[in-house]
Amino acid sequence: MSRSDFAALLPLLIISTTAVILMIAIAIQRNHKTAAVIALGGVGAGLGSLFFAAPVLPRQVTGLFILDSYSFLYMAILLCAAALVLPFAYDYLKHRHEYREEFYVLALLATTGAMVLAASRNFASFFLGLELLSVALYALIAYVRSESISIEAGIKYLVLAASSSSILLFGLALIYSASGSMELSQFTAAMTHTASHGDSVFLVTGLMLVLVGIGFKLAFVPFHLWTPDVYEGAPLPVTAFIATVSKGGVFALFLRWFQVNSDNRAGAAGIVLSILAVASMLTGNLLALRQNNVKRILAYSSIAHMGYLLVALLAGGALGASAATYYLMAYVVTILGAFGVMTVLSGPGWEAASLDAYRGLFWRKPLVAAVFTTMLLSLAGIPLTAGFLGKFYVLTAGAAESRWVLLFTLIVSTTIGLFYYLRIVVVMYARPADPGTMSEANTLPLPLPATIGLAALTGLVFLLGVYPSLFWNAIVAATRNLG
Amino acid sequence: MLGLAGLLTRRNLIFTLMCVEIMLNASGLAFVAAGARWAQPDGQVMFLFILAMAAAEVAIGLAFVLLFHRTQLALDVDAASEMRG
Amino acid sequence: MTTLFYLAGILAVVATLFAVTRRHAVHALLYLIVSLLAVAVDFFALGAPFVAALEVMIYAGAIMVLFVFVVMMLNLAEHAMEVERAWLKPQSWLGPALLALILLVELAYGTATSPSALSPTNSIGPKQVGVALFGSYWIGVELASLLLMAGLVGAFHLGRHAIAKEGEHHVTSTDATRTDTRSDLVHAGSGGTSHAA
Amino acid sequence: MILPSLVLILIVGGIGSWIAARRSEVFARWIALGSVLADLSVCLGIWVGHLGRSQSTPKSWFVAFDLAWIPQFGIRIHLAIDGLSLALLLLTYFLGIMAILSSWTEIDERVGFFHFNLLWVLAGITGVFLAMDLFVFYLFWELMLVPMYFLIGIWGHERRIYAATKFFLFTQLSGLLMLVAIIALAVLHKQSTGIFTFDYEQLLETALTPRAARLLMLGFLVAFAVKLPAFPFHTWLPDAHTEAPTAGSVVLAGLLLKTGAYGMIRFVLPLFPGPSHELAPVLMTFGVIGILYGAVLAVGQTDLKRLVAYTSVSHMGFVLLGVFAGNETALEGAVVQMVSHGISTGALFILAGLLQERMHTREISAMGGLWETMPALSGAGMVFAMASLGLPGLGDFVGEFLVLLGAYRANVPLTVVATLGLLAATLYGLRFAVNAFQGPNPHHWQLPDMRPREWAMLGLMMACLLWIGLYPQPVLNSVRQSLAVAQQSTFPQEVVRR
Amino acid sequence: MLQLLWLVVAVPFASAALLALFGSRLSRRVVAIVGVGSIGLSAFVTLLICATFLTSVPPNHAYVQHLWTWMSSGGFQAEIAFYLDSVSLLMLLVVTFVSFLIHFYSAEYMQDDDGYARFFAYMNLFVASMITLVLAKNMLLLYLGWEGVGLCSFLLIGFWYNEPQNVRAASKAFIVTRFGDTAFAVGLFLLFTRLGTLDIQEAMHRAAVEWSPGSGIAVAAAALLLAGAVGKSAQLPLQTWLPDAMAGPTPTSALIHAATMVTAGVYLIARTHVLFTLAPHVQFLVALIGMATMLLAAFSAVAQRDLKRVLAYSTISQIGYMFLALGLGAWSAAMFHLMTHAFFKALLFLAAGVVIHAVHEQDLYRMGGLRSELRLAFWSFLIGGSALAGLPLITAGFFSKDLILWQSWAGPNGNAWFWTAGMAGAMLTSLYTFRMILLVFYGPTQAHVKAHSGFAVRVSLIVLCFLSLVGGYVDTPPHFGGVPALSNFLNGVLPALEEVHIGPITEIITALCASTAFALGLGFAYLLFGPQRARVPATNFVEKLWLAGWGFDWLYDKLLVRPFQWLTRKSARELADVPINGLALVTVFGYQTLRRMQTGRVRWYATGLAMGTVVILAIAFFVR
Repeated sequence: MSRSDFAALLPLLIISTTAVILMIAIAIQRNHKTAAVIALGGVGAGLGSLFFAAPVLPRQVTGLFILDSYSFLYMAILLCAAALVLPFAYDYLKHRHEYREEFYVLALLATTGAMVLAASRNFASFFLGLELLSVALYALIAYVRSESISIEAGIKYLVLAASSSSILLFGLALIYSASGSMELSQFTAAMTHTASHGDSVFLVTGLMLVLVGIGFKLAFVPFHLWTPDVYEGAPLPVTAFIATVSKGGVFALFLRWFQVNSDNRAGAAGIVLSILAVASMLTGNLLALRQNNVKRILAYSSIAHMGYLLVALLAGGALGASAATYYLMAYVVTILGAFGVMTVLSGPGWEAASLDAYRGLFWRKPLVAAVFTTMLLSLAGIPLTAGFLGKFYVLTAGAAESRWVLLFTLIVSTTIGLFYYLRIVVVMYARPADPGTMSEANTLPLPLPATIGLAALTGLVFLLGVYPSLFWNAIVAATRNLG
Repeated sequence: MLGLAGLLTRRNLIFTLMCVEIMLNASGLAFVAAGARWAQPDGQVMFLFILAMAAAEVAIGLAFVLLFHRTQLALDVDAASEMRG
Repeated sequence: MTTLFYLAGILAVVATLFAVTRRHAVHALLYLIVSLLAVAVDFFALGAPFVAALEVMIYAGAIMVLFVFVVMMLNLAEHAMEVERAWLKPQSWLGPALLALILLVELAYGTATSPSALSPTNSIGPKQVGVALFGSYWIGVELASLLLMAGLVGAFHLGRHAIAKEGEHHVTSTDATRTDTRSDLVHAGSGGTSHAA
Repeated sequence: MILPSLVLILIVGGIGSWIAARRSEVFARWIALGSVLADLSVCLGIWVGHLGRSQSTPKSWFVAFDLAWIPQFGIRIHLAIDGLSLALLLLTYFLGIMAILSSWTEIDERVGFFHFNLLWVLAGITGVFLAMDLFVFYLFWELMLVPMYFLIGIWGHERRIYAATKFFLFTQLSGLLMLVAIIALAVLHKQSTGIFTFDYEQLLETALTPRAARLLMLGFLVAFAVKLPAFPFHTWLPDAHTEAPTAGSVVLAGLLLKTGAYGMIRFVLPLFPGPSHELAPVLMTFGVIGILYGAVLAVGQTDLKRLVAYTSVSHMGFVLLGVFAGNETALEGAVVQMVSHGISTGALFILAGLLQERMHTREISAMGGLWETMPALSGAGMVFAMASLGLPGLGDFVGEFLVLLGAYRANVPLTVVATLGLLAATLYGLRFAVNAFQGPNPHHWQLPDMRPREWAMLGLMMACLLWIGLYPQPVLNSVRQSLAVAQQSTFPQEVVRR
Repeated sequence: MLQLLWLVVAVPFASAALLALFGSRLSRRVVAIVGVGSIGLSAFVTLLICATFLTSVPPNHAYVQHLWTWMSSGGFQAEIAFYLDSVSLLMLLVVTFVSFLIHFYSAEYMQDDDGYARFFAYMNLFVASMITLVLAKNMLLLYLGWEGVGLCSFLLIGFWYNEPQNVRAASKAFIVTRFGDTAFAVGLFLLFTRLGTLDIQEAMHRAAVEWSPGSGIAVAAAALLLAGAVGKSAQLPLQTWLPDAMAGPTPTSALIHAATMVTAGVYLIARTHVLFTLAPHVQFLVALIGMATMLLAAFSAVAQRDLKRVLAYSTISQIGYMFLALGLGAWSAAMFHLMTHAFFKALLFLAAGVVIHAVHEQDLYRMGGLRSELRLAFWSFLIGGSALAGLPLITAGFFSKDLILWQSWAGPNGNAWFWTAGMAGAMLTSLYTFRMILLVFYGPTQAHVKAHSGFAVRVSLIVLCFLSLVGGYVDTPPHFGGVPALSNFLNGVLPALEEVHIGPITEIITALCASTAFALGLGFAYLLFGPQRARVPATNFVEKLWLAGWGFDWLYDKLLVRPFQWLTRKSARELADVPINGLALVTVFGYQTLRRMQTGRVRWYATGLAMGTVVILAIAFFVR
């Protein structure tokens, strides 16, 4: 292993090492603040090391990793997301009677898993990254053990994720058995196939099973059933984590190895993916239509957003990957902001998940409400926010490749989606129904770390929405050699 | 397949976990078989990783079993349907 | 070799079938162990003796013991059997079985239309596996250890007495890990696998 | 820098008045008023400066502004103003002032946020009228929706949420279709020329297959038809107009609807001359259906604002008819109709607002004989009702007449049917004027008549209507050149019969 | 002097605006001075202009005053420009002078009304619009005036807005005339599209050159204009609004619904006579309409109980005469009758106003014996009525009507039917006129006089009496002096009628017949309604039918009003919303279906996973 290999792996190493250090630190002395600072420091160092390691790119380390600008870009996104989740988690845990420190260990491990996914090029690293992410998430979801819904969510996630993993593994085994190679590039190769005969049946079957596994993680319809329950049951920071880091990591891999281009559009996978995209967009938005739990709404909306991402991916071409990446970036920032607001509004022992908790928010906390509105509008894709440009890029990518059916579905479902985002907004701007009920939240001052985080996210949402060139060039550079 | 069927059928959480194990094992078997086909050790390596993952999985899974048993005094997975809709 | 493979395969399937359908957890577990052993034989037949050994030791040994332990500890009463019987009515398993059958057919179709994946192969010994493991897959090993660490920490956190609920222990208390059965079990499980690594 | 400053003044003014409202509400109102006035004076300045300009140079903007924004997609902040934009901008600021004045006493809670939204809507509208980059156009197009949504959703009447949501969903869905069409157009342009651009002038030269052109045109058209609103897409309008606060109704009816017509003139006709020509008879038919349908429904309404809202549907049918009639007369008539409808309907909404402020009801049946107690207000109501029913001498007549005159040349039967709209207009106009202000006063209303502020507002609007009604030439002259471009691209064979 | 023409319009407009805006703050005196004075000024200027016009005839016998370009767009150009020729001058004189007199009368008559300023504002606006109509150089400006007078008519009928039936009558008038206006507007489109201009003279010129007589286009154009004229002039089938319009103040009825506005249709047809000449069928239709209206309205007038309604039907009937004349091509005769009619009908209305004011009663059967107490009114009625009925030689009405009757026989389009009908009409006219006079002024006294008229009223009445008597001498037939001054004056614009049917019936016979008809009517009236007869309102079916104006209202109500009301009621709840709501319902249904999938059970979720796998595998296998 050369120095540059080491340098290239540095981000991964730093994060995992931080996890270990943190565990040792916990063993020595339990301190919430210290733990949080260590974790944040580790993530910060990881981010820094990205720049440090950038000159050695692109680099293939052993057979497992490919470290290039693309994986680094995604690592950066993941690390940023993690860095932003942590302050919210800190505030959140501060109000909980619970051992808090392990949270950071698990979060760091999960982040590592996601980063591994972003960089992997082999079945083994794919699988290990995925499982690292999943296993850490099992515990994170049920982290607040006093909540029965958390446990329930944990169990559901565990059982389903393990099942989907085994399906995925079976698929991997099939592909391996058909091709004799454990390279992830087999996916790309397999996508050109239709199940005609011979090995290609193995390949296609395997690919479909892999798609089930990935689809489960990204919550494509019909593998989405877990999403709302887990989102609802998991503690808010964990929900945010699932929505951003977990999905981001899996998507990074998905995007890289499931590149759709003119060669493989006719393949079975392309068609299946198109169907999944349409189903996800419609189902997600429909399901969110009349929910009364904001977490569930965001869960369902995440299904739809994954559908949009799939559209970008299916558009393929030079634009598709860039558009998908940009969209993901926008989505991560936005959804973090949304969950951040929810975290900020949650009090000790309860979460601001019910729609009623937001009634008249604007008249109590105008700034928080404005931030939340911004996030919701960004999710809905209203101009000047990140979400709009994301959607714009997706549409452009789709139009460039003439994926009209997908685009049309996207538009229709976006409109449906608008309805429930607006519902939340309406509730926020409505007159407070009963001023007495919300007095607890009224008195709660805004915690500093979360405030900083929210400010940063709001800034990012607007920056992404108004001046995309800043990021777009980097994204294009990173994704150029993919498509 | 059987594991999956079991997963769908059994309501006892322990059985559910067992079924998951069966499925994982089957995947492992598939990997080893594939590795054997190409005469590569990679399949077995994969199996090892699967093994490790299964262990971790079971550890957390059983922790859940205990936790769940403690809160619900039963192992009925269908009882864990507080959240729906 | 092939005969052995198929014999053991059939045994594995039958045993798994029993494992899934038995009402008593311990019985089911025992069937499962049989099934795992049969799979180990399969591994052997496929020319993977090292993995076969591991299957026996870790799967059949460690992990299943873990299950048994939990089952025993929870001390499922007899009435649970009645409940199980009620839960296992035809209408409750018919659908899933059907679904599984369809999936099986599809996979079988896939397999049947392709050339047989099974061909007599030369055996791959522990050495080759070890070389691969610590050669090209060393990072994988590290990741697996991280994975186990995640499992460990998670299980440790979840299995701990829920202090928050009782509210007896304040969060600042650096409560020493209670060496109860559960954490032992966790250690046993992870210990076994790390040994394998 | 003049053009971006038009938008910026409003945006900054909006934020300013939001902040200022924490100290003093009156101050916030003045800030809002001041910023709109500033814009108005800027526009007037441009107008005066270019009034005498010769019309020989087509397609040259009075003022333009161009700044690269997202170079990867060739998106530029390209703003430009010509006669058409200018006329509509003047209308925008005029009605903006009216909207602020009309909410002077009506809105008494969250004043700052109200003006913030109001000014941002105006900013969005300004942008729509200025943008010469299709992406930027879409941006502003959407930008004006959100604050409008808040205006309706927060300060509206009883069913405000329903109305606001309906409004938003309708416009958003159609807007997204337009966005796709815009993008597709840009992509096609790129495929044929290799240049990625959203610039209006460059996209004008895109070569399109007839099929592509038709589809893209429909994408644009749907957005504009919803906003206009043309017949089958109009159902958001009565709800939104009825539930919005007065200022919201004024801006909605007076300005937002105009953006739809503007879009048709500016984009649909020049960008897709072929399909526009093809579809013109269909669209004219829809226009005529809208005229009659809106009028008939207006007659049947019991809610004053709803009645006025349906008259808008009817009037906008004239605009649609005029835009696609394909000759200069009709097109210019459509623009005059846009301007004067903005004023007359705006005034009717203000009147309805004044009545509601005094009576706390909008039901026509609860009114009657108001002349007795509020002669001035009732007189004003009579004037605007007459304008709305197309009395010659007031603005709407000029527009409607020119539209019909032009449309007659294109399609006789349709025009004859459309003329029946004038008859139906009589019915709703009288229903408004007679049932509210005349007849006995069964409820014994004793209400204060107009205050000086209200007088000034309505008087000014009356004067404007009279001016347009008797001397619309300045408006016609200033928009002629812009319209000629649109008209000649689509209907080149339509030579004026002499 | 002719340059002052614009003042004739501008002064009433200005004073209307002034009174509308500030009227409520001005004293009644000031209002009266402004309101009446402005019209007086107008009339004065008109007089000056008339003098100039007569003394130094402008080139082409017409004077054009161009003010500004109204609108100009894509080849279409309309100007705010006035056109003065002999016809418009005649109209202008009639309008300004009659208006002035009626204003003068109203200054006193409306003294006690709350809406004094409002009244004068409306009236001034009306005069301004009417003058615009008369002077308009192009059709569009004419249309502006046309609609303007319609508006004022509406406003004035509903002047006492507190009475629901007044408001209803006003709306009815507006809507019914709007029917005609709509057709008129279409006519304008047609004319412009085919002729490329709306300038009246230019258009007529082009039409004469480009269109062949009897061509479809000419017929269409003429028919459309006719529809407009029919609406405004309350001819069949749009006559129903006028009787109801009597709800307005009496001076309004005198000015708008008798003397000026309702004759605008006649003016319009006279103005565009070229078109009608080109479309003989339509012209014949004009005559038919005129004849039918004249007779039907006359019958209705016989049965009316309301004093003003009698006059209203009489107005309809007289305009029918004018239409008859127009239809026969006797343009000058129509204008002549228009002028005389303006005088005597204004007189009758004003006198009726005095009566109504005096007894606060409009029902003929509740009046009677007012001869001695309301001497001036009685004489006015007598003179006006005689003029209306055509008392030979000494009244204006005789000459004008005689001219029409003669030309209905002698004109190129005339025939015996028209002539006979005209005679019958004359007889009926005489009948209802004297019925009215007999019922009001003779017989037992039933109502008591509560108020007496003052100076202004008296002066107005006397002047009008004078005009009603001598107004006819401007155009006397050959046998009665033979000074066709008016016809000659108008001939520059309106072609004279050549007399072709001079056969057994000569003009003198016609005049004798007309006189006989007058006498017959008078006789019947005396027999049927004389002071010796019991005063019982009509009860039999025919009379009821007449009373109800031949049931047109009933018919329209059933045929148009009710279906339309039904339509609006039905459609008030947005139909176009149905598909939208359906879509929303489908969406919600989708939501609920999908939501049911989220059972919260792990096993179900796992099933979902399995099913998904099955499905996508199936897709992958079967889609190639």
